[in-house]
Amino acid sequence: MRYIFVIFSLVLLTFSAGLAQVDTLGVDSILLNIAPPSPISNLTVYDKANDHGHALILEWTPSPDDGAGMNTVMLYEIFRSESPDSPFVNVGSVPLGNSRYDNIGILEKESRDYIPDNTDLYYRVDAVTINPEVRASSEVFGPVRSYSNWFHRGRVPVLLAVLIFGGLMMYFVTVARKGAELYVRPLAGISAVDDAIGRATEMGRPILYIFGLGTADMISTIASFTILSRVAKQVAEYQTQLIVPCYDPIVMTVAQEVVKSSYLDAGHPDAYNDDMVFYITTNQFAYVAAVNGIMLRELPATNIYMGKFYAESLILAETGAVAGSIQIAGTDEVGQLPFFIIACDYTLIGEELYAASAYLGREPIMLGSLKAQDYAKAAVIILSILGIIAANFGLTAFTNIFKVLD
Amino acid sequence: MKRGVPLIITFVVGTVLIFSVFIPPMENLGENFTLFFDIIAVFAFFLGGGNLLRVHLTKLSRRKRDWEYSIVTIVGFFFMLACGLFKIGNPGDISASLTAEGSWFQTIYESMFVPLGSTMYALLAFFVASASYRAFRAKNREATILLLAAFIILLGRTPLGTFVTSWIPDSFSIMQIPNLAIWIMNSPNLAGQRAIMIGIGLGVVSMSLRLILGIERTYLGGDDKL
Amino acid sequence: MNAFTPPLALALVDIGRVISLVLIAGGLLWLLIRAIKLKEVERRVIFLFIFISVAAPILFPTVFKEKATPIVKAVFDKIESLPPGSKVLLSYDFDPAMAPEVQPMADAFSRHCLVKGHKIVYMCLFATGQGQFTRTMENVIRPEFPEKIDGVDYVNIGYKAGNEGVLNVIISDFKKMFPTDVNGVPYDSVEVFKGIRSCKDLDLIISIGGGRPGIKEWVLFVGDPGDVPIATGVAAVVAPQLYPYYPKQLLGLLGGIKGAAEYESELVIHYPRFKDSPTPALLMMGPQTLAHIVIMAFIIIGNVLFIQGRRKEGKQ
Amino acid sequence: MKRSTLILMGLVVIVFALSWIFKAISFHGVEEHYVLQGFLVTLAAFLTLSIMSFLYRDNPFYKFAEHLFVGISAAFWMSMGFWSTIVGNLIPRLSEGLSNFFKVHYIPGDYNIFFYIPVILGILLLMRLSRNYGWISRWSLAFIVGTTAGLNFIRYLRSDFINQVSATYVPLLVDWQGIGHFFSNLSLSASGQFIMMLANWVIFLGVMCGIIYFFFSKEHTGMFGRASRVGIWILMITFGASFGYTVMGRISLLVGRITFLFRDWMGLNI
Repeated sequence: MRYIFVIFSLVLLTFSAGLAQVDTLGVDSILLNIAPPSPISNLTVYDKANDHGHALILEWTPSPDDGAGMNTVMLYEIFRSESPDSPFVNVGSVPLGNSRYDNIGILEKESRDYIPDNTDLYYRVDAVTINPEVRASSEVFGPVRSYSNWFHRGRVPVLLAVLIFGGLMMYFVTVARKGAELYVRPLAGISAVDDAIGRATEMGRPILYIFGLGTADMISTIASFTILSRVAKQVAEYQTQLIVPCYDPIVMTVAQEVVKSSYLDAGHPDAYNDDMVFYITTNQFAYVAAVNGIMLRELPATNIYMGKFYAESLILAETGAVAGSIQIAGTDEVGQLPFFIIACDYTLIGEELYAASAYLGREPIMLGSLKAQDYAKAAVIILSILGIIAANFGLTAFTNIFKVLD
Repeated sequence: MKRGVPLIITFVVGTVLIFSVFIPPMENLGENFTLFFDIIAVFAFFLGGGNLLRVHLTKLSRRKRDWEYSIVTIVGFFFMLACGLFKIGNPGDISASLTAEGSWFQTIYESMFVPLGSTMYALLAFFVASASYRAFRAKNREATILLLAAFIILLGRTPLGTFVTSWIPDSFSIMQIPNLAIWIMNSPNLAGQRAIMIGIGLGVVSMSLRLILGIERTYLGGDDKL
Repeated sequence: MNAFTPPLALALVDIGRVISLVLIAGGLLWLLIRAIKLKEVERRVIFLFIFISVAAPILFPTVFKEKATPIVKAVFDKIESLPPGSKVLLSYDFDPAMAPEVQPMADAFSRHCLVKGHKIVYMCLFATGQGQFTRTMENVIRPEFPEKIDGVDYVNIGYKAGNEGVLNVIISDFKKMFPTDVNGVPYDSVEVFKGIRSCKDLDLIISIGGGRPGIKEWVLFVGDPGDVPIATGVAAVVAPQLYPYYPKQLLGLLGGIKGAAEYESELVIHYPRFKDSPTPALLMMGPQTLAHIVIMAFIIIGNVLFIQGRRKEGKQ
Repeated sequence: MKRSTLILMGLVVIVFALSWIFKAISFHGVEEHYVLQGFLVTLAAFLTLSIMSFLYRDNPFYKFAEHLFVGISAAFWMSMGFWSTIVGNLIPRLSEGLSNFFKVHYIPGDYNIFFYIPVILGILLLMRLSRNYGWISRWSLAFIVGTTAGLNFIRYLRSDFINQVSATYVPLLVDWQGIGHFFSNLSLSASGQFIMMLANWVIFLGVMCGIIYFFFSKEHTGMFGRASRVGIWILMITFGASFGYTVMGRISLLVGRITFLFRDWMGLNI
């Protein structure tokens, strides 16, 4: 019922605004006869916490005429000024039923919406009826100032998490550097890579290495670079052929560098040429079409898919199966994991892909960071158990710790 | 210079961005940095285009296998590029939208780009079927679980699932395929997704830290020797 | 197919239905018998079956009734409960390849918002989403809502490169990223944008898509930090991984063509004026059902082969 | 080339030439450029069928479509990037003259000078083309990686990690009214108390076991090994379920293409 009334009034409002434009004298007489509403009360204005300044929050008790009678308040208009005497400027409005307005300024000084920091400001809120002429102004509130905060208090839990995790990592990296033996469980997908390269050599067929659609900034792509460097090193040693078609130009440049230095490390810098790693196109399906063609024409012995994959995962993996290649995949794209699991011989699941780069490096520092990750997981398990107990006994204080969304 | 400077850049940029989250006046920093990133990416596209041309021109000049098709790629590339950069056939002036109705760019997009892309994507329907036939076999316990879960969900997505199990009484209604399918999606499936996501979340966090601290540096390529 | 279709055509459709069903069922049975005799099915035969099972119900259409599941209903009810004039953002985060699955959702959302009198802001995170908006414009807004005015009832601000970077900006300032709409009208002159400074001022955001950038970015970069209600329509492939976000970070979700079909039928129930509007998703459920059955049949045939093969090995 | 191949190619050419003629006739009077429109629809159908022919085997038609696709798509993104990012976002902040030339709104600002940074980094990236100074491109790369590492670090910690953990806090007892009530109302009804509770228990234990599967630095033996085994089962259910759920979407895509062929190209009234 209330909405119908609102619609009706809005229609009237637009109608009257239209009339006003055509002829200012022709305003409907009903609209002129509205009695002024009661103003709002208890206006308070305060600085918005945890922000970079230039923002204030207004709160008030709504007008008694909010939602009743013909002098119903339609909206509240907010006015601001830098002194109580100079003219007030309308800075925004909210529909009826509201009792709060966040006056958030923008940073361009020329703009009307700019709110200066550390300056006395005065506010006023008008209760406006259907006829914009009929309104009631509140008392002026002020002076009030907007401040910039140097630290976001609401984000303390996140900062704590950052520090704890960073500390753990530093600790284990130092421990690992000192030479402590760290156990790491084997990953089938990683040991399969070595066998697959051997197989390609025996068959005299190339190895196809695919980054997927990741860009150079994605964590999965970066992990994939490390795996590629290992694969390339072995390929260089065995003198097998390597094909790396790329989707992203930046990934291509990096991959060229990675392969080049792997060939150098393996002692065969002359065997490297820039044609091994090449760009195709930055379009998902054009890229897939081209890679499919490569698979059926070059018949690689092994296809390695490491990185970010989307819908193309199954098209690639099934075409690879048709070509009779051994296929090893790894991705952190949860939606595509099922397809790789089903169509490939070995698959690194999510986090395993990142861990793989640490495995292959076998550098103690990398293994140290894995250990830190495991401790964080143990913390998750403990927190979950505590949390679930708390949740079941109605201890909301505990679960609220995690309400750090803003 | 070749390796030290990049490591310092990564460290500084990374740390500044992490701490900007806690310091409200710096909140816009991440925003601007991502704007920068897009601009850099456009330069990279030109790098890619250059490489593409190089690959196909080499293929053409050396008369490698299938060189004839490289002509198609090169012609297609230049034609589309000309249509796009010069807004050929665009009904408006220079400020008009690139994809305005009637421009050559939009016409090529609709009559070539769209059918090619969607057909390639549609091939998935066939591959989903061939993969199910080839790979869903009850070889061991894990494979059987995979197979059963997939089968129940498939059944639950069709009226057939409702039909074959509608006789089951209400007190055992979880055994009705549609209910079971929803239950699997909302419970074990959810648990699995969540476990993977927590793992990935941690992995990303730890990898990011390794990158910022300069522990992970393969992405920078070789050493100064090169 | 409409009320004036001559009886002969109707009979032909029935005959077609029967023939294709017999063809598929017979073929599958034959393959099953071959499987018992340990004969593998060739890949191309599977492809052919899929083609027939999809093509036949398109030629001879069949419509099934759909009932909205709670997760779909949640989105519908949200749009239904917002007061007229609310600001809804529809983001077309998909390309033509994904369109068959999600375009029906985009059109249904547009219909629903416009009929409720909401103001719509259209944008896209995929460059190619622009072209998809044109489809909605031509198929929904112009023919069904000729009275709605560009800039007043809806506005299209188009595409900006930058993936989540774009979201990162508009969460605090729309104008910075989109100084004008696609027609070059400055931000401040667009009626719809009155009172919208950032995403936080929107009443609802709906991302329609399935890839990256998409709904996940919307949740991480806008929904969570800005506390804005977000709903989505996605390709079936990403729907399961979005369940963890429901209902806390995502108020509802349409998964794949089935979700779209449910939404369409809900729309028709509440608004009889849409009875004759196209319902592509509902029509698409016929091929779906048949193709699902064929795929299940092939899983069974594959396992029959596997069991027979193992039995033979056991005997040797 | 074999004779049969030539005959086949000839046939295909004839079919599509005829299609062009028929489509042009059908568009006559409806569209202004009916010959062009007829060609475009025929071309789209030809490309659609060329890609589909890949299912049979690799062939010249597929190769043609593939190479064409690669060429136009590479140029597509270059044009898009140029107009929307360079002209749309960069030029309005750098030069008033260029803004006027491209007819975009110039955005004055005190910090616009900083927008030279990405331009410089972009040019450094292009140094990659130089044999001797290619290494400078690493600076831009370091900037990109540093930026995303910093952004990802916080984002994943907040949204993906902390939120997913807190979402696991599900009530293990649903509508609990005492143990007697629980047993007397025990049923396998989908909306019953037992099934609701079971769902939450599965979520909780499933997540725990799944996480245990991802432990790298502890041997998976004993109790730990058993939990990790359950973890992998849960993952398998997830993968199977996601696969089954996806099929629907894949079929829809094919429906889209086949509808195009039947309705837009062949002109069937469906």
